[in-house]
Amino acid sequence: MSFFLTDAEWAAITLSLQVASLAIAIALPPAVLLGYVLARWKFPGHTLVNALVHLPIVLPPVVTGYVLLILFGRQGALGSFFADVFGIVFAFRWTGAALAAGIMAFPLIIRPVKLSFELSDGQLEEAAYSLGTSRLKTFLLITLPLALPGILSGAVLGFAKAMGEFGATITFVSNIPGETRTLSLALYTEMQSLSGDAGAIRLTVIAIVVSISALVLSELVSRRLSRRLGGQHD
Amino acid sequence: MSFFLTDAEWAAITLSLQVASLAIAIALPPAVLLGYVLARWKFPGHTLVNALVHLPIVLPPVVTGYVLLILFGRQGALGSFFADVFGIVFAFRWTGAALAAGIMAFPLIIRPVKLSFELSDGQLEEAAYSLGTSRLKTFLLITLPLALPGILSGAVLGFAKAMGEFGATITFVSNIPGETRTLSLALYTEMQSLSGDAGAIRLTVIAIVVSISALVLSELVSRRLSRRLGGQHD
Amino acid sequence: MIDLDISSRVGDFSLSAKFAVNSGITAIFGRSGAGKSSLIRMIAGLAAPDAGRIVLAEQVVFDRDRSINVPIQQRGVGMVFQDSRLFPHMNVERNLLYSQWAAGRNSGVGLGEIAELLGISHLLKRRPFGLSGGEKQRVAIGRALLSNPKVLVLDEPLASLDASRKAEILPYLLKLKNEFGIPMLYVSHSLGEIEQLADTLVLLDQGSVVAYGPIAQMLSNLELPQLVNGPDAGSLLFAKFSQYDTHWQMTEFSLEGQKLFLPGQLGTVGQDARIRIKAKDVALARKVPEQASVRNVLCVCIEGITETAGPYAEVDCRVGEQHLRARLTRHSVHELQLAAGQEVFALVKSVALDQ
Amino acid sequence: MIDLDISSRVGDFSLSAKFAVNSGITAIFGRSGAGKSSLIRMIAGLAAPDAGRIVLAEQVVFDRDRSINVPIQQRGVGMVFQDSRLFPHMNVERNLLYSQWAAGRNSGVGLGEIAELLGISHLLKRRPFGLSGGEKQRVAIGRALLSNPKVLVLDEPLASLDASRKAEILPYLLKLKNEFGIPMLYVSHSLGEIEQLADTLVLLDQGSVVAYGPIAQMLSNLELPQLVNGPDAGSLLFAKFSQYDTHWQMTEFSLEGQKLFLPGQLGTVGQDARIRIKAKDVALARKVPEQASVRNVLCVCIEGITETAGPYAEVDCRVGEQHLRARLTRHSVHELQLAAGQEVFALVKSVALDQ
Amino acid sequence: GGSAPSFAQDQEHILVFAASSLKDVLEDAGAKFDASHNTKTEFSFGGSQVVSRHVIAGAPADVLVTADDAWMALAAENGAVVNDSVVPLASNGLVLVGSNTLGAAPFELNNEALQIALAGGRLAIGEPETVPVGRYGKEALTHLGLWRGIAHQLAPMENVRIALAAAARGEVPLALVYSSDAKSEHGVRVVAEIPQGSHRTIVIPGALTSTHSKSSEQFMGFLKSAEGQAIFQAHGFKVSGD
Ligand SMILES: Nc1ncnc2c1ncn2[C@@H]1O[C@H](COP(=O)(O)OP(=O)(O)OP(=O)(O)O)[C@@H](O)[C@H]1O
Ligand SMILES: Nc1ncnc2c1ncn2[C@@H]1O[C@H](COP(=O)(O)OP(=O)(O)OP(=O)(O)O)[C@@H](O)[C@H]1O
Ligand SMILES: [Mg+2]
Ligand SMILES: [Mg+2]
Repeated sequence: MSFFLTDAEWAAITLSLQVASLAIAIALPPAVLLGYVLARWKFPGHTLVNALVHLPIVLPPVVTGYVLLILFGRQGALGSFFADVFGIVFAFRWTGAALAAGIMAFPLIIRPVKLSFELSDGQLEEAAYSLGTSRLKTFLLITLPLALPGILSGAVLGFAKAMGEFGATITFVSNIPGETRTLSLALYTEMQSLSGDAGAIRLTVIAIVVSISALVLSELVSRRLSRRLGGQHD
Repeated sequence: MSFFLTDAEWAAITLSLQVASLAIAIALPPAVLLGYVLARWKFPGHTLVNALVHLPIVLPPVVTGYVLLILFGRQGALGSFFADVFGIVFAFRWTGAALAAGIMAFPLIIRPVKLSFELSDGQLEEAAYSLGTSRLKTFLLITLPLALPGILSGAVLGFAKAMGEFGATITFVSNIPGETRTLSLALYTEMQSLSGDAGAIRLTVIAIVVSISALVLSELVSRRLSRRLGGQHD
Repeated sequence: MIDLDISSRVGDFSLSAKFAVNSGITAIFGRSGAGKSSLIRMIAGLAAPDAGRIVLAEQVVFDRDRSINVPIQQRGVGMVFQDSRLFPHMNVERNLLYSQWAAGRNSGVGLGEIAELLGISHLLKRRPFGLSGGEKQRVAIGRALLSNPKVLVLDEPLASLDASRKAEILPYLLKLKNEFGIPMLYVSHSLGEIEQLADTLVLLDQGSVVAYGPIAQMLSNLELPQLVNGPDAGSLLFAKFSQYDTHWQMTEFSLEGQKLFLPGQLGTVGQDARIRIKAKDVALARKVPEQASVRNVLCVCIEGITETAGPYAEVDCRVGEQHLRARLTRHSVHELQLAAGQEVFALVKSVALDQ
Repeated sequence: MIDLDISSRVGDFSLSAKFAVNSGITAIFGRSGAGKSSLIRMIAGLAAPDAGRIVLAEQVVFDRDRSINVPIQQRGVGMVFQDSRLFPHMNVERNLLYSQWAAGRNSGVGLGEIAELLGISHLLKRRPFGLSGGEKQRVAIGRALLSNPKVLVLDEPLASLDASRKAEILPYLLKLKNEFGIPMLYVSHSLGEIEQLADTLVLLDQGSVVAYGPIAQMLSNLELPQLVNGPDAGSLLFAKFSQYDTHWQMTEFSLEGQKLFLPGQLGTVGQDARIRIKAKDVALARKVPEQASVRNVLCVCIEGITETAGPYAEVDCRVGEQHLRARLTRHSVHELQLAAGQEVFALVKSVALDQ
Repeated sequence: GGSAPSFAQDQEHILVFAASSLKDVLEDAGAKFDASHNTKTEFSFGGSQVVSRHVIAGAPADVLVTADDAWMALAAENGAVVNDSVVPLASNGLVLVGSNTLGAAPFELNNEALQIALAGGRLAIGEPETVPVGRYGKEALTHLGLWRGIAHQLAPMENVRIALAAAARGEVPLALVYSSDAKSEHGVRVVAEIPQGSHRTIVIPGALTSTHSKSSEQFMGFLKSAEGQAIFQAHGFKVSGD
């Protein structure tokens, strides 16, 4: 492949995959937990939280990116906290791109997750309780595996979003080659060129091929996992 | 309210709601159909179609917008077809904004929809067949209502996306006050201006309030509908 | 009604069935896992066999060789599933009337009548969620009945019902057969139900049809008792209604020239009746007992005695043209010195008879 | 074992129950929709009553006034649900062993033994999807048994099983009670099962406990027959094993100084036994019949005769200290001129007895 | 970051934050500079607002180049760029281009001619409030007394590239773009020049950031050198020597 792809393109591809994977790793656990809470618990403000979860897609990505820049920038409250305590810097780093992509993907992940927790009716959990497993264990052994199709569905959707994320990313971590210039940003940059569409079209094709391959792969993996753990369809 | 909101803001709000509603109306029926097909039918290329559906979120919105401009512009193949045959013009019109938002929302709608078709196991359809209803009627009377939680979940997610859509919209139909300047575009415009953050913050608050209200409302409506038609939880 | 010869394989389980039965009620009987549900799914059109053909009510609905596979909607099969499969998003009434408003079928019987019979009138406005197990099953039965089926297929419909509810519904199913002429396929593991309902019995074991035939013949089949669990084996006798005594509320039947008394008014003069007598309810005596409450004493002729390895002996007797089986202990057979060819008296406590 | 006084309301349905029962097997009996499942859900801790208290095995597990509500995990209740509720994402073996690997519970019985008994050894590697109705229920029973419960709660566990499978599992449940001393709550609508299993009977009707008490007492309760559907009413008699005749394979019991014969070897010398005799299986005679296969002739004393509106009369008899009921036709009562105080002979065909 | 592709170790990296509209010219200059220096010049492109905000927020940039004065001034105000390093690198003019597909022809710039040329269509322009080319365009059209007549016939675009593309494809009959842009797109032709005096001079300011590296000073020098200015000229920009 690297015969046909330039170094810069190759860098953008690996960076995109890396960013999207980290984004999902960051966003999935809280999405699953919050999805469960929203699906199964009733509490005051439930509907509000449910709506607030959608904020990252309701606002223009630039706004989200800007808010991230303010919060997680070098001078930002959270940014300096993470830098001082964990030594993690987000600003203008690929980790920041992953953070942005994860946050933008969050609402997309949580919806199918929540849905699949809603659709299972708790009867199997009752059986598990009666067999002596605690709430936590039951969640891990019964509820979670049964919600797997939804979790994987959300993860695939979120992964796609993370691959394509652009507005929040460029606003938060800029468009630095090799560090934050993902395939999406590279494509955007190429589109700014006045010297013709060739580069942009080339990158569009690359972005499509890479993303679709990644999606097909994740779809296959998730279908297999689903079949193994979910067992609804043998 | 109009005491406190400027005319331009007011116009952007109503336009956003109008655009998002039309976007959902455009995107929902094909998403439901394709979701059903992908969930229940096996055919060669299934996995590929499944992945291709994600294209609008995998690519940077500007690319999608640009492609829309090429296809649905006055000179575009589809654009001139719609203009000649149906008298519908998309270019630089709010209908175009709705088209862009609908296309961007499509992948977000189809995922939960597909998921909920996957999760119902066809046993109730068997019962309906045995009672004499055709495949189509069974789909409409049994399958569809039972998938309602997923359809509504997808619709809410899609609506949120449509409210926030920005990149494809500005690229395709530009940023014309009163015609295509939705809340998102207004907010973007405000954010980019040199004249300070005050206007941007004001618009951000407006965007959040409007979107969250719309989401809370749609959540309430969908929960009620779900309860009435789905009946899983009484 | 049904003529089939099919074979099919799912996982480790293979099913092969070949039988032909006429109208009336056909019972499919077999142990758990024998393949009863699988078989009726193929008959109804919910699954396709790997090979073979199915003829249902004179119509070839499936033929692998000729690539015929009539869809379930056109087979006119009303199904009651083992799990009730009510539509959760409709109330009980909408469920019951589903095939009327959704498929435009019109049933000869009314909603009110069925709901009353099944004891679900008070549930009409409820959703299936929260109904008790038996309530769900009753609604499912009602829904199938109201779909005006050409053939009714029931998969253990009464298993979750209490005896008195069962006793109420059984006669109704009989009435459906007799008055509306709806043939039925009835899956059950209760020989009691089957004896009361069925005209034909198909015996399934480990995926194969072991035997099938008219119920009376099947019930006096010697191999049957082992398969169908001893205590329920018995004989079916055909008798004629002769008169009803209103004071004592007893019905007199004539059976091969002899008299049988059953409590209750059980028919009209000249009508045919079938009377089931469990082998274990029949005692034999060489003399007619005096001053005993045993009302029914039939003069029978011993045809043969089969001693089992256990404590029992099966004594086959003839009453005129019909057969009656008695199950005694070997000890009794020995004490009474019973032997084939003897004329003895069969004692049946009247109330031990069922119709 | 259980002492409760609770009330609850869901929708239109209100349940109120107050009873105390001791260890052994307690049957909860009632018609479909009577509230059986609702009641045991509260006892198990799956639902909370609106008011009242529940004491389970000496522990207060629920008390509304003192805000006690022990979670189900700590109640030690093994449940078999009306719908089997197997975990679809685990194979049968993982399902069976769930409480061992997931909750660290250790049962005294082994997987192999249970699987063998329930006839599911060949299914261990299968997923629940595709199991037949009865297979699922057997796995569910096994899963509960293997969870080492303090109390076993079974909601119509045998309804979907065939008679021979039932007949195999019932003694095993008895064994669990006798050998492991596991108390059970057993929901059933089959009086036959209950009579064979239960020590105590709780009768539920339309959400209220109509009566409860020791099974023998309940079965000779006059109101019971109407509730429990006529044909199954009967008496329970306590007898002692006296000897076994190996040649004829007959067991002799002594009942209040008289003899009773049952086929098969049914115990060891001196052991207590309980014998169930259906009222409809008892005939009365003023003379001992001669040369008849009726082995069991008990000398009884008529205590009272209740004529019903129908063709029947219930005749209550005393055998020593115990009660035996016979159901005759009014006609027979009249013909034999039976009356309270008379000494008569109760004829019970030996094989009509069950243990 | 662990993801950065490996370059020769001894090369020095220069990171330039620049307005997207300068992509072609700056990449050209960067390549020529690298060829004669042991450097690797890289660019992060975005809107002028985005890149200047990033530099203010402490982005690891060495050089900032914006498409107009205002955003550079903001960066200078915030001390993000070295104040006395701010220099105009080139300047630009404005033109109206017409769509070749719609058969555009040059015209005299007045209200009537403009309306005729638009023929009911829209004028693509950079967003007048935010995008520099839009801001200059609005200033010029206002000055020429044309703004009121077409204010509701605009198609404000997010960047000049899209405006140009819209004209090239015939989606709009006219677009107002930099004169430097007009050269590279074959689908359009210049139909009217906007007089220089109708708007402030369009300068392309460049500056060293407060955290710039040594070799970036050389790069800035290169851009101001005759060789650098020639590159700007070749891409259609005006340079001070003109
Ligand atoms: N998909 C499958 N894969 C493997 N075996 C299967 C599958 N589906 C059904 N079987 C097996 O086929 C056999 C017959 O099942 P079926 O449901 O027809 O039994 P049944 O006679 O209706 O039993 P029950 O009385 O318990 O309902 C069972 O042993 C079951 O495990
Ligand atoms: N959520 C609810 N709303 C209204 N009524 C309910 C609800 N849940 C249960 N019921 C009613 O409570 C009654 C008792 O139900 P339950 O399941 O306890 O009956 P059951 O005795 O177990 O019957 P079966 O033998 O048929 O299983 C039923 O009539 C049922 O309709
Ligand atoms: Mg079955
Ligand atoms: Mg129940």
